[in-house]
Amino acid sequence: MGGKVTCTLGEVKNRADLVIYWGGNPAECHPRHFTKYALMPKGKFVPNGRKDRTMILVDIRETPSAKAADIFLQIKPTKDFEMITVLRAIIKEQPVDPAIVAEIGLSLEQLRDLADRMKKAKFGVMFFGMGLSMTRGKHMNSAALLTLAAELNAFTKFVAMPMRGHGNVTGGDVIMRWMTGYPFGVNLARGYPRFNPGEFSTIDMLIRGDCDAALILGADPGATMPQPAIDHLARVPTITLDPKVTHTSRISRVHITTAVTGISAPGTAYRMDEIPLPLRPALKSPYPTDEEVLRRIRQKIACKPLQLPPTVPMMTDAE
Amino acid sequence: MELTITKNATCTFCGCVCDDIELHSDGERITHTKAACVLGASWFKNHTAEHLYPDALIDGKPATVDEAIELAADILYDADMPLIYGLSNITCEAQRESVGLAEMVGGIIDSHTSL
Amino acid sequence: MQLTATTAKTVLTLKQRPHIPLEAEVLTPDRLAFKTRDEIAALPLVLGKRQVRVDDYFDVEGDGSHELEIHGDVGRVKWIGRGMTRGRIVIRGNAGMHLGAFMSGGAIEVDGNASDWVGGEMRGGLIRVTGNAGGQIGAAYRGSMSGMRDGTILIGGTAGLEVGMRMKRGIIAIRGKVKDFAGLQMKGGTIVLMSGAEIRTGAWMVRGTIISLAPLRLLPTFAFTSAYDPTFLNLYSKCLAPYGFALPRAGKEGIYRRYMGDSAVPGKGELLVWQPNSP
Amino acid sequence: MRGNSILRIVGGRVYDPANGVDGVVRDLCICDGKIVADVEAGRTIDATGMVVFPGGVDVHTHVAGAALNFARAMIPEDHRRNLAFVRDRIRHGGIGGSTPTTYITGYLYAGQGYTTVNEAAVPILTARHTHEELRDTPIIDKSTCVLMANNEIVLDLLEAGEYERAKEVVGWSIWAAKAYGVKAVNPGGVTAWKWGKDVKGFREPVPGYSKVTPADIVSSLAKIVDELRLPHAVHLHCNNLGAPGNVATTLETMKALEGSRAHLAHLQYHAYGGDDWTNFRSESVRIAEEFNRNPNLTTDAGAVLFGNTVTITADGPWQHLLHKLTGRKWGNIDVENETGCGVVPYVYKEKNLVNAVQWAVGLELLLLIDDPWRIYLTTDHPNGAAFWRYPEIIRLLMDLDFRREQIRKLAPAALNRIFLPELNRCYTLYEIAIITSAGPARALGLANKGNLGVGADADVAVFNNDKDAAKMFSYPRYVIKGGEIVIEEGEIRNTVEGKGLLVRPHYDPSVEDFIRPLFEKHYTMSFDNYPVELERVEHAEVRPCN
Repeated sequence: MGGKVTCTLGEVKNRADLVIYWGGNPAECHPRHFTKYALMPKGKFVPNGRKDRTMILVDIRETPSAKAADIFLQIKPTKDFEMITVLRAIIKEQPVDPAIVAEIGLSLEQLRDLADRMKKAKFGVMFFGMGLSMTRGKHMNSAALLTLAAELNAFTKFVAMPMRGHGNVTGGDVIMRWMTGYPFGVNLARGYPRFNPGEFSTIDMLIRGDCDAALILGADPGATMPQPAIDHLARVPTITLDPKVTHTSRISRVHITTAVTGISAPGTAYRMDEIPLPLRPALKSPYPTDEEVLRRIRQKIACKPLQLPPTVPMMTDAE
Repeated sequence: MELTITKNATCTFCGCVCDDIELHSDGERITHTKAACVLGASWFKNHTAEHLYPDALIDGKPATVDEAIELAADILYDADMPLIYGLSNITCEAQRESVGLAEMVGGIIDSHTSL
Repeated sequence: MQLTATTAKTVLTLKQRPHIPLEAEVLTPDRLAFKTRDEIAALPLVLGKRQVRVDDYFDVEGDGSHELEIHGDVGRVKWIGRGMTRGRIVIRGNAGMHLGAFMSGGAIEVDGNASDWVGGEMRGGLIRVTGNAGGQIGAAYRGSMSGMRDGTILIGGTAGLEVGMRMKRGIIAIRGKVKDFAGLQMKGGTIVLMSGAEIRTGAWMVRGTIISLAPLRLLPTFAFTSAYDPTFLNLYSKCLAPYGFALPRAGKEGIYRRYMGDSAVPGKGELLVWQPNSP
Repeated sequence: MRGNSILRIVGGRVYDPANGVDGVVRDLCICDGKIVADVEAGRTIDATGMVVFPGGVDVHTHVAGAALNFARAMIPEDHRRNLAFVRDRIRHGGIGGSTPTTYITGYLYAGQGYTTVNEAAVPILTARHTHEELRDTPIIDKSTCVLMANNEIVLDLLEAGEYERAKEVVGWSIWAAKAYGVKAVNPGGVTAWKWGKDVKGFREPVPGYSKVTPADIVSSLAKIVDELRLPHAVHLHCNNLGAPGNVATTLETMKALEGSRAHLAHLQYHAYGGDDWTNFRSESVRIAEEFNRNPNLTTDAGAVLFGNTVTITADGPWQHLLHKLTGRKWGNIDVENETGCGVVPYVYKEKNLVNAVQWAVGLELLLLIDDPWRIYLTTDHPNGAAFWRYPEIIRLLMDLDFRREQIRKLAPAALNRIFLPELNRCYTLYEIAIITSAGPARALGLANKGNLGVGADADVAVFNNDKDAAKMFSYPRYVIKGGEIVIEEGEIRNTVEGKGLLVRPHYDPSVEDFIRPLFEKHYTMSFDNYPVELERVEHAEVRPCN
């Protein structure tokens, strides 16, 4: 897959004169994204803040975020990939079929205007949310947007960034990368890391019944995943670590209550732009931290006979 | 209870991870937040230092943390293909332990990113 | 003692369906050909974090040969035929993920369904599946520059997402309908869709040909160029006919409409969509 | 941390250039992690017939931090192509290849006798991340250089002619990042890249500024580093990296330094002639001649080896160009107010003219620069090749027949663009010990490294004396780190933890009152969360500035 052209949020604050939100509703889901980072603040090169920026929202429905937009482009559901692909063609002055473009829910003129604004921006940024990355096309929708952003650099400065949802999900990516070389879905069964989304990603694994035990922490799949996945979690021995007794706890063999990240557990968390920040807990928890529980589980296992990985030859693409 | 003020606290509710929050606490709960958004403020106020939940549960019944850790270790050790999943609302330090644990028990480790 | 591969078959019969996926990259004619029955029985498979033996999961009949027959539902057995260069594997039952990945020669036949990544990054040879297959057929693994570089994959039923992703050469023919992104970022080779596809067919393709006998929902970045009778289809017809994939010739019955794209890249791939003459 | 084992290595041929010892058979004694004059009892290692080197020191590498970690996620195909590392009783599992995972980085460095490395590019903003990764990089000691040549607070001060205050800011920043030295990457060019541009001329104002030029940034930072008395000179990645004809910029840069100390990083990438890719050629002779005349300078080769790798640099504009040239995937992160980074996978091919010239230039510089104490072995890992391929370069330097054989594999058209076929110099083991250990240790100002004298750190590598230098340096018989045997018979025996080396330069603490309001205006995190706490650096050793 392609790369990713991105930046830290301060670059957006200081420079961005075109801010595009795609498939996300920051007004409700990331309330300070507008005010602290991307839209309202006065920046070094956008001294008038909001006045110096154009904000465009692309979504399938009018959310409260639309009020903050200069231009709201409402598109038909599941047409994001088509729209981005058309924009890629337009910026290169390549032909597109207007009749099929119409299915996106926008006119060719609207798309041309958008492409034009993108090319004319001094510093453009696209933030994309789950409305893009979790709808039909999934990772290809994200890849499309990242590719468009990269290609716009032939004309001006342009970056893209996912609006990561849950707290420290970014930290998980970062740490798995340095420890295993891959950002998520890493199989360590053979003693070295292997990666193949779809094969080793949780929902697929659970639906196929590919694991025979589970440890869940910092998530509540019992409340959010499709039923067949939950059924498998209930079927196998599951361990849950959470500050509360969750839906997942209730289908688990073991639940351990832990201190709350950043409130009563110290440590580090990564912001969506991969900047690490220290946590400053204000309370003392009566419960141990996740870190401590995990360490103690490891200590317990370390007392058992060592399990070494299979000795079969490694699979490499080079063979 | 004495009021303590924590400055430059970091909110991990959403991916913005704002680190300019001021928290006032009475030792048991956070009574006041400054700079936090609505979501952040309710996140901070929703969690207290009270002992509201059992330390641990085994098969739905209260257990000690020691017992729970022991059983958790057995389960992961005995499994042929354990899965470790989540990693969103935990610290980097805990994430690092999770990867170490996954390696030790020969499992798969995954986060919300795969969704 | 010098062993020679016998002409007889090696037959593996699944004893029990594994409770989690079993990795069996050792099951190729190349690896089995010169082994005795007992040696084959002792070969390692990987079950999660455990190493097991072939005979923990299979009854083994016959010494090693270039002909491997597997009986039973091996839908959870991955990597069968990985990197094989010669010989034949016949699976009487469903096959698991990565069937024939990286293979460069020989043939695999599945009398049943197959899973994802059939012929992933294959270099040559033939894979034939009578039933349905999963996604990423003949595709590139994550990050790789190209998918299958040669060979033939024939699927009797339907197939999933990203068929032929980044393929460079070779043929994939699928009788049933396929899901989204067939021919994604295709660089060459041919995909034949006997029953068409869902959406985004040929997305971001650079070169190569996708032939569909059913109407396609096109991306706006494909442009109609001509309606014609592509003579090179004869060649494919000849090659595919023995397997029951007959391509109609333009003429009385209809014609092929040719589209070029994907202009987003911009690419010069072609989509040939069969348009029957209205009666 | 400190080794408590007592060791005597007997009968080895010792190469210890820091003390002028050139292949003398002598015993080496180790106690409490240090080289000592003599020991009683303890373990004896028989090194008869073997070669004893001070542990290797890498003056310039990219092994940890946001940019490298970004690259890791971008190249799963590279991970799969190379052999991974399987967990065993002692070792963690992980990925090898162009961007090894952290544990493996430590094992691989130690596995070729290296015990100290300098991570050459750290933004302050993500220094916390870099130190976390380095903590997970076992065995070796680690220092870091903090990126300053595109830091907008510093550039704005230089523009305003406030040199003294810029110096205070640099001093403060080094301590905030818990760094050891100062790195300058494409001075002014990365800032320009924030608008999609690059700097134009070395003596023309940086886009967005009216006065300050790359030359000003270079000379100011060199002077600042000298005045802060940092143990390591300014670590300089010159402007115009990789570009045809960049020899002019590099020569101008040497001039602009006006006698200040400087370390010119990966000089190979800055020694090209020609006007474009069609007449691209080596200018190593001109570069080496000028370099030889400037005793204030040190450098490292940044050599290239053929094969797959991934390029990672803070030089954003260059990476965009490389992406356009190769059509390979491209990653980029701009770091607010400080720097940027670009990532592009790359394959160096023997039959590619440009690549052939690059391959030759790295070796030419190593052979043409006459003082081995001033040029060090690097590949600008992973840019020129992965660091674990250093032994291949050593062989090319020591073995003339082998080198000629390799030259024959180049595209013939490359031969009249390079000087390598005419160079007959071969490195001695003594010189190899200088360019891999004693020299870089001296350049870094680490008197206790690259040194087998009494009182030095007991970081030692023992090699078989093999005719094939590549084999010899790939499989040390023993590696001792801080007095502990970490490699024995080529196998990892012990994964000790390494130290974090840093400095606390003198600066006026009140500079914080100047930085804070600017920071609050231009950054997006809290100022109080910005500096890395000292406890975050594992086994921190604060080295003196004098």
